[in-house]
Amino acid sequence: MTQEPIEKSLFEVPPLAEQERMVEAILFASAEPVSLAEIASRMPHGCDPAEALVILRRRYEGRGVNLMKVGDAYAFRTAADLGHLMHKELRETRKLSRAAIETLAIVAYHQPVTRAEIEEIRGVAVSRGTVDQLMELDWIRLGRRRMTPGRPVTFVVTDSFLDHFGLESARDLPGLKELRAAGLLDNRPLPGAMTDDEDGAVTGQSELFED
Amino acid sequence: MTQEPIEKSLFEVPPLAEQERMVEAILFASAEPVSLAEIASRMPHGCDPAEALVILRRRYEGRGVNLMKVGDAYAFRTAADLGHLMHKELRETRKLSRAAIETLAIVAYHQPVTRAEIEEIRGVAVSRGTVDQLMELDWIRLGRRRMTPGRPVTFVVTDSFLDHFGLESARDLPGLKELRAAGLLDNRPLPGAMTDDEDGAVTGQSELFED
Amino acid sequence: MPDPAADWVRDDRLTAEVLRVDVAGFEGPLDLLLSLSRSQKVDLRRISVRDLAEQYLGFVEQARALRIELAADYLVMAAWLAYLKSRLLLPPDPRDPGPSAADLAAHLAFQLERLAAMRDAAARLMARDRLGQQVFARGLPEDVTRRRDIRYEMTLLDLMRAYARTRTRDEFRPYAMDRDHVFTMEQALERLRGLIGSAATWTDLASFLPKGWDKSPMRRRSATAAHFAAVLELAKAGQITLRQSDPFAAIQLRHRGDG
Repeated sequence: MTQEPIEKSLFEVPPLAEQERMVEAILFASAEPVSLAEIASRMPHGCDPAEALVILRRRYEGRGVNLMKVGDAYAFRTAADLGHLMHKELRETRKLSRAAIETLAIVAYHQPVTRAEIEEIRGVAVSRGTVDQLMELDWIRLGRRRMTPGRPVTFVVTDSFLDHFGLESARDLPGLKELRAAGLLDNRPLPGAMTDDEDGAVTGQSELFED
Repeated sequence: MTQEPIEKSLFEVPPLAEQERMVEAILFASAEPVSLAEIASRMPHGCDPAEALVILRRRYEGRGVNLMKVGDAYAFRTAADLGHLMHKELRETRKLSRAAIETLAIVAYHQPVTRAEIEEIRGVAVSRGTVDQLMELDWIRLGRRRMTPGRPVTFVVTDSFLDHFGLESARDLPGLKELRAAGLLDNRPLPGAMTDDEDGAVTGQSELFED
Repeated sequence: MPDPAADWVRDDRLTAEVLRVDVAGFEGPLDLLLSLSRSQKVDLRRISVRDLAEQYLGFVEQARALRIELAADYLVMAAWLAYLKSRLLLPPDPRDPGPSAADLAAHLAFQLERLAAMRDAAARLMARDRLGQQVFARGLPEDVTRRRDIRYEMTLLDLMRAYARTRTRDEFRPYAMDRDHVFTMEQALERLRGLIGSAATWTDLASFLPKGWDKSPMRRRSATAAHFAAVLELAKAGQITLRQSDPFAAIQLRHRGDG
């Protein structure tokens, strides 16, 4: 094995190839995505992991293991087409209810979204267990409160959700653009009706402007 | 990401490059080193993982992770020269527990002192953890055994203790009277019963030091 | 021989069973509407809300005929659709300030389309290559050893204070009543009963304090308090009279005798 001696000097920044090796080692060692900041903090001063990551990602393209971006973090993951070899590693997951799957999709596509909005889209009340289950899976979390009457809490998806579904960011959700273009992600209130205070507030406002 | 279409035929053996990808993914995802037989059993029929392993091993030579042989099995491991990246230094300042501070103080003032004596002065049992912690911090160490029945071990403070507190010797520690005179004792004096005990302590201490 | 009536009843029950299962399978009226709309086999944007309302009301009617209890929200939806249907049948009234029936119908179509889109999105999401299913993380992560460099903050002053604390702790003893220095009211009463006979004229209470209880302040206080309480008792019993010329002046007492 060839191993070049590494310059440990505080003043000399390791060459890019060496930085790439470092990033590779750090990411390989972790099962969880590692943030860019975390990578940088573990490398010698003056390193630029962002550049090393670009090279590294390219190096692993088409390999059995790929470098994935998850939010602001990076992780090595096995190539999806080789999943069939991994039956030993297969993790049994609890089957999600239809309500949970739909609620998850609504949070992902409409985030930040309030419980009332989820209920309006699905046309039924969201049971407490559904939200709890998704939070337990660490797929959704609380976002910022909506600045509308009642200041309702909102839900957003987590980085762990992105990691699980192999998404770089929520912008990469399948069909997101088309849905947005079709206006299906709009919060369109029921004409005239005050179904809930949020929509009411919006309607009330436009009415005021029209008067 | 480029992904060549994979021949899934039962009768056709995947090309070597594909076999290499497979071995790579299997080794990456496995929770323990995988034997050659195990790798072979998980790959399509007709594959030759031994050859794929050789190529894979060469591919990872000099990289941030290396393919290692562990007994009869194979696993990826961080390159030896990058082991330092797997450490994360966290500097933390903490406060010692009250029990630890008091025990340390008693050792400093009464050294060499036995555990029984410390307990007598503190009026409570000294936990093993407290003594261990102080020894780990290299602030106290074992002194000579006391030449009394049971030959109990004694504790003394270390040079590192003196160093930390900027003392030349433990004898430089001020006595109770001096502490009070310097206004360092903030305990409220009790009416009546405050006069006799103090000097006794100081005397006792110097006696012990002369041991 | 099979009884045709019984057969009919069984059929009826079977139908009811099927319907109940179906209702249970729907996640609310919107879900049911979405299912019904599929039978129109058109783009949801071109759906006939009037026909859909008809279908929904027919479904509810059937459930009612079979005495299936529908959840309240299904009935609310039925009422709303009945209203919408009747509005759709009438020509629009330009004087009506509310939203037009067409707007309401369009909104319902939008809701159905949005729900269908979310269903589809959910299915696509779940069909992705998922971690732990098709894609795998490093199985043998090498733990980052977090070397904690813990510095204990502690000064010489802390050390000295701690020592002082241990050495002065025994000076604080638990509170216990010191009986040696306490004169009880009962004792004082006992004593005074034998003495008041001599107080034919006004006499200071202080002069009644027992010997040996007037030197130490602690004993004096206890005895004074006990005797004061005792003379109050005696005054109450009518055996003596008390007087005090000014606040904080000496308390004087005199035996009352019999008249």
